[in-house]
Amino acid sequence: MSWLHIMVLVPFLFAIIVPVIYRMVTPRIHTGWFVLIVPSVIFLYLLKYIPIVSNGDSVFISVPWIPSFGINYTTYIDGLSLVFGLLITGIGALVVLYSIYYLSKLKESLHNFYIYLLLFMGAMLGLVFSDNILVLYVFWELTSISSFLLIAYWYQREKSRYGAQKSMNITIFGGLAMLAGFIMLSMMTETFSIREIINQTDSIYEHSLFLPAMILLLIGAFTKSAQFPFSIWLPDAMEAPTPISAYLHSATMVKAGIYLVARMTPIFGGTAEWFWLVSSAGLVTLLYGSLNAVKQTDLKALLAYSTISQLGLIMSLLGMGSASLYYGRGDEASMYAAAVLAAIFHLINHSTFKGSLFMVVGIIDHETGTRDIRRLGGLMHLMPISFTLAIIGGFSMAGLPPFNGFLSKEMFFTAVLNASDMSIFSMESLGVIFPVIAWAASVFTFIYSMIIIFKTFTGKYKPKKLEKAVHEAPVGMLVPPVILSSLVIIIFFFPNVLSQYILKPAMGAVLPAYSQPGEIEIKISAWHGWNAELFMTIGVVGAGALLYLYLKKWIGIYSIYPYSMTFNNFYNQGLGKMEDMSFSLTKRYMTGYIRDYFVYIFTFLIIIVGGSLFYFDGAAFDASNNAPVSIYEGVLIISMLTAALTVLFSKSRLTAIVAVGALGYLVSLFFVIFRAPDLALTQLVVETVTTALFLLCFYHLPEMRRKAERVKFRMTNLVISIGVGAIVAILALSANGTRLFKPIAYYYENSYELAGARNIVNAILVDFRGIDTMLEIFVLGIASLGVYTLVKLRISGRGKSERAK
Amino acid sequence: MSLLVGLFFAIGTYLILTKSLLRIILGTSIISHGVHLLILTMGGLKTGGPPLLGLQDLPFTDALPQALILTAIVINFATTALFLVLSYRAYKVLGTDDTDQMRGNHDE
Amino acid sequence: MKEPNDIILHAVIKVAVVIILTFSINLFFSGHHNPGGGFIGGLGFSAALTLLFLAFDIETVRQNIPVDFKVLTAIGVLIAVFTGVGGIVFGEPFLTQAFDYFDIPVFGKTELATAVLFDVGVALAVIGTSMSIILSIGDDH
Amino acid sequence: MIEIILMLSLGFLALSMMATIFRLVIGPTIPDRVQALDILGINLISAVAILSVLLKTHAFMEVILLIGILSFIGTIAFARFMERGVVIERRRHK
Amino acid sequence: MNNLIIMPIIIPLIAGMVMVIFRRNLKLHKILSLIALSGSGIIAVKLMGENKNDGIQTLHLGDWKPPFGVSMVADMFSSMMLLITSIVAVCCLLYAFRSIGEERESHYFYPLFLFLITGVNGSFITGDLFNLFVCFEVMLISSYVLISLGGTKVQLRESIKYVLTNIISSFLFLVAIAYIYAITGTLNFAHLSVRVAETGQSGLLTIISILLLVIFSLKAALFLFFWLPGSYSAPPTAVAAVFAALLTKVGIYAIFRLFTLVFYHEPKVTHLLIGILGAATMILGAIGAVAHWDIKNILAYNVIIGVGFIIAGLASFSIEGLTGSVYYMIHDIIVKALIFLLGGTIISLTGTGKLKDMSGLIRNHPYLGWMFFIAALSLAGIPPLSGFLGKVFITQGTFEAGYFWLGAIGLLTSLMALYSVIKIFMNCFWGETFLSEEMESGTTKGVMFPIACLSLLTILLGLGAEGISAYTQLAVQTLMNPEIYIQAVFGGETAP
Repeated sequence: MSWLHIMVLVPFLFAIIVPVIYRMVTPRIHTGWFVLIVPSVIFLYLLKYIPIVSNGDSVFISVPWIPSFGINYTTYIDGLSLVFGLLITGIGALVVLYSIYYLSKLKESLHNFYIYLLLFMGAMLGLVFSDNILVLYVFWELTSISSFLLIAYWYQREKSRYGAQKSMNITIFGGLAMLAGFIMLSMMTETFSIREIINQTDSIYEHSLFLPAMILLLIGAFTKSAQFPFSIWLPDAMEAPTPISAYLHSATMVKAGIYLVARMTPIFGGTAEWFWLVSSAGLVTLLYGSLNAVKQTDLKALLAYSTISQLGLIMSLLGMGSASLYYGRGDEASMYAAAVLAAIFHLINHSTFKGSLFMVVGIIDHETGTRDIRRLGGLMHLMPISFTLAIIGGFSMAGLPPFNGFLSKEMFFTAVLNASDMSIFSMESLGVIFPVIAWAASVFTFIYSMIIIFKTFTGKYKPKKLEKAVHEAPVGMLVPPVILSSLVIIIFFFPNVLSQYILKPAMGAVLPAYSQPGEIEIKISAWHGWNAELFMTIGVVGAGALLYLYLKKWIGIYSIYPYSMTFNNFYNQGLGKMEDMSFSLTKRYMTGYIRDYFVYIFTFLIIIVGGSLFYFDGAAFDASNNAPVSIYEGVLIISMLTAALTVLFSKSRLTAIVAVGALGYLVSLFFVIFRAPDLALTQLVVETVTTALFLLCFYHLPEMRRKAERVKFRMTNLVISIGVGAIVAILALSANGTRLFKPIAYYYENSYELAGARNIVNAILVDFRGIDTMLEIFVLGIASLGVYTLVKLRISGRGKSERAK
Repeated sequence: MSLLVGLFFAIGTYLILTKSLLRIILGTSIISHGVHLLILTMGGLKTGGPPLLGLQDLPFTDALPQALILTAIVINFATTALFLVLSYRAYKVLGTDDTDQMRGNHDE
Repeated sequence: MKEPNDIILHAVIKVAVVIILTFSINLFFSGHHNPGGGFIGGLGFSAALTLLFLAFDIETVRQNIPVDFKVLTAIGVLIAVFTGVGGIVFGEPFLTQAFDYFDIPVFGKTELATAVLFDVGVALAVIGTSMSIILSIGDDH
Repeated sequence: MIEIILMLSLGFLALSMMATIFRLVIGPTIPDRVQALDILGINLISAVAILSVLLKTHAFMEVILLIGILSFIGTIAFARFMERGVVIERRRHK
Repeated sequence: MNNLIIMPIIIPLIAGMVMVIFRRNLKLHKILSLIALSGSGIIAVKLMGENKNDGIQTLHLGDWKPPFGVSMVADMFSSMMLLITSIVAVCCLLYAFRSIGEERESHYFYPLFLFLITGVNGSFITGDLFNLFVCFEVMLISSYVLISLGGTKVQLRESIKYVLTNIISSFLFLVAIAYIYAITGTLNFAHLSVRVAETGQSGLLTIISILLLVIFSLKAALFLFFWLPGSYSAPPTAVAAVFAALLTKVGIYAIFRLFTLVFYHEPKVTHLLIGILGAATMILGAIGAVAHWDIKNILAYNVIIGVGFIIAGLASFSIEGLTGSVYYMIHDIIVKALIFLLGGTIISLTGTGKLKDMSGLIRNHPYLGWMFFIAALSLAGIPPLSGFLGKVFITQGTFEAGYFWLGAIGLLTSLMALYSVIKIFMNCFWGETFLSEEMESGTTKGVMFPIACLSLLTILLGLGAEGISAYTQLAVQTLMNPEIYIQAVFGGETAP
């Protein structure tokens, strides 16, 4: 176990002691201060890997977990996981700091909050550093669970619970799909290690499971990253406390899907299916998110949709970048490889500006008591710092200079333009869609960014609609967004530092061809001449500004689209319908009526066994083993049948009982004929006692009411009973005709020598199969206890028990 | 014999599928006879003398099925006794021997 | 209800019970070589007891035979199990029965088998069971 | 010769049994049925006895005795039941 | 020869009978039952050790040669089942100490509980078809008594259904035994296997194996589970938990034993049928679980889902699938007991099983709530809890057998299972708290310990799956290679 493993485990371990700390310090110090140590330490620790990784090296340390099945807790650090690790801990530290001021130390149950948070942090770190796909899956589900808990942090609220359940349903569904994909992957390659799978990539292209595995994995990734149409959980997840939204639902957890796609690109990338699935899902999501974001009135919902849209952007970049693998190396390969770089770059940028925006929205919520755009406005003068932060974040998101969003947006345009020129994967005809969608989505991105900034901070201040007197947030709450905003600007001015040390190693992890430094030269620059990208940006700004100004005129279009056609509605209706239908279905067959159950059981028996009889043609009649029937036996049989039929048709209890008794006696006579004296004895006595019991128990009951049952009822009974009888008889005849072996019973004929007994049956009972007899009297004993307790013990009603007499 | 057993099963099954608890129990009784006869049949019928050594020199019938039936009879007796008392109590407590009225509420 | 007059019944049954008891003991011991054995013997025994209960009433019989039949069942099962455990004690597999022939005065050459002990357990258990079932139900009315 | 007679008597016994069962089934009163059951027991005893002779075995002696005992007990139980309405009394003299 | 094997049967048996003799001394009952169950647990551990070192352990009762006497066989699979049975039984017993009430205690509750375990243990170790029937009956008749112990209306009503269903299935079992005896002339599993293999599994034998499958399906609640929801909701919590954990598993065990040891020659028919049944069971179970808003019902349907899922592993009939099944079975026994105990505790706290009538319990019972959460996750096979590995391997097994639909259904139903139990969690523990501690109709005092033990176990089994991997692999190896079993039973001699 190396330090690296311990670093992943530290959050979990710390989560265990959080309640203790909470109990010790609560009224005096905010628990968050202690928790803050964890991400900070890990962040600092991870920094030391930057030089290693930027040299093109990677770190691989394995600790056995379930080595028998090849499941090992393997940590693997390369550029990609390092980027994520830094994001998780870096943003994590800021979020913890922010939460210290956001959540009251007196009113909230902070220990729960921080336990969940640490759980999530650990899970996320484990996810990105894990090389074993099953271990990755373990952490993957843990993130879903901790997200569930965090969303429902205010569990008293109905909406929180709803959102939590929704996110859980969808992400766990995705997780299961991904698990299936992983299993297929390991079946193809006989290993659970991602690195080994990558080494075998060539051999699995032709495998029939290749495509299913890919699709299943992508379902997992798309659900986690809220790609269309699985995105519906993300807006509802905004019921979580804002620090959580900033952390999980914009910066880290939703990027786990991105991570997965990036991780799997070396395996699946370079194929048309992967290219199309990833990039088209990304583009559709990009458009869908940006379109929907514009119509939102809740600031967090707006940010949620913007997150969806941005995730789509990153996803599509990864998809386009995967084309690079098709070419391997060379100019074209590096052209598309730039898309991957852009994806990772935007990933970081998005974390910075979106994190900061979430925090600003949290501040607004905290200070005004609402996030509803319609009730906000004119906060510019009251909250100047927040306003500045919002401008930085918003402009960056809109893709304006001098903020980092501009750079990655430009690179995105480059990528789509490159993609549209592609000559593979049928892009010749369909490629033109890419830039169009990208541009349109960017326009809407611009619009909603403006809405965040200007609808809240400019316009008229509406104090009447607010519950509190508004003022600027405490310093502590402002520090984290300020740090993030400064990063937004710093990255704009020094993108190549980031590129050199972090982005390129990460790209190397996605595209193994570029895993060594110096393989490719991509320079990120703010100015690259009057090219198509720039014109696109200018167009975005122009069209966006126009549309924003006349927002009121066209916003009505949104209401045309009926709610009933949204996926959200499908989910809700589907869930409701599923419960209702399940209930009615279950109720239909689980009638609680024992006859129905027997009808099922016997019908099933007839169908299955009868069916297999037919299928195997197993009925084999062989009369040679059948004993001849003498007259006397014939009479006996007829008597027995008469008795049995009497039971069937008798109207009185007594007759029926007596007839069964008579039947029993006749059977014992049969035993005599078949040379079984012991049986005859036993049968006689048992029959007597049984009949006596019948009489004792049932004589005092009123006469049977023979209700005229419907013909259908009787016919069903008749058919089923004949079926059962026939099957038993046919099988008996066949079995009787197919005696394949000599029974083992010949052995017992030496019972006198072996067991000192002349009565073979008795010898078998007490000696050869003594255990049967032992257990048989045991059963008898239990039955007598049962009869006793049934008669004596009568606990009436529920709970409070009182003994009758 | 096999046919007889089949008939026993058919009659027993029919009884089990009726509504009256008593008839159901009687049905199980008849089936149990059927089962015992079946085991005996499957052991081979009338192929020898009683499984007692020293009586005669004939080959013996297969003694194992007889032992099995004995065990089965006893176990069946225990079960039937318990079931009888159970249904008797159920009749007393629930006030009916009609299984149709023993459905019970689903949400209980 | 008129006062019962059971003199004949009582007289007959007292004799019959003894006969049946003897017969059932015979059945029990003959079981090793002839039809019969623990189960039938036990049932016969309990049939005799049932006759007693029929002729007299539960309380009276209980006073004269102060046995808790459930305990009797338990003891019977335990005896059966312990004959098996005996095998373990002697390093044999569970339920290994032993038998041998001894010359006992009066009886002559007699076979003594642990299987008989096992059967005693069976018989006791059967007596206990059947009686406690009958009594439980009889008690209920 | 003896075999034929035995077979014949078996046949008669069977007929008798059928008749008894008929009585058992149609009743109409309980004493009728009890009687029938008792006769059935006796029939059984005879049948087993004849069968033993036929099979040349004394393995079924116990069976015969047992049937006798059971039928005895059964008759007494029924008699008691008809007299008192209860088979086993809890306590006779209060 | 190894007399240890019989111990798990006779220890609880003797202890229970001693308790019957000393009926009034309830303290003795408690102590003895604890000793007996832990004793059989220790023996199971010992057996596992011997299995690992010396292979399959056998005991030919009465020292009769294999096919003639009854053989008891403890292979790794059985021994593991024995151990896990003891563990779960001890936990439920501890729960019963605090919850079952003096009336039931003085009416032979503890002896009956032990007898139930006797039957279960017996079914796990017997090597003989008819003895399996007898052991089943021991188990069933104890369960009849336990389920009706108390004689409340619901109990009587549901136990009638339960008893009747099982009586029928027992009859059918005897019928099948008769057929098998007629055809093969033997009852010993190993001998059966030899003889079936010798002639090839003819059509008739396959039909009879299918008949046996139907019978065990009734017991295992595989597809024919109609009796289950009602009867598992009637008895007291501790009993319901043991039922949920063990009874269906015995049926499953029997299916495993037969279809890996004897009837393994026609997997394209029998095992496919098993798979279809498993799939149908999972689907119907999942539908039932989502449908209800009542704790007991939801949990009962979850038992059914579990059955279907374990069976899916057998259907695949591959090493992976069986490994998964073994893991999942162990997991399922533990977690089903756990969640039934939790559900029962909730019901005793709130006095109702209806989800809509409860809310916000977590404020006063955080530990209960979190353990329920863990149990719920574990139930659905969420990693790293105990169900995870089983789920992975069963899915892989079904995939490798080409039954992709089966694996997919398994995964989807596990999602639905999760949904149904999380529904309980959200409605019962979350939301506004309106039930103050004084208003509760029960308490959690004393019952938390067994629950905590089982929760811990499910976590440990997940994280420490490696710890038992050597054992599961051995178990699977035996299941996949009938020769090992046969060899052990006959001790090298050829079967007659």
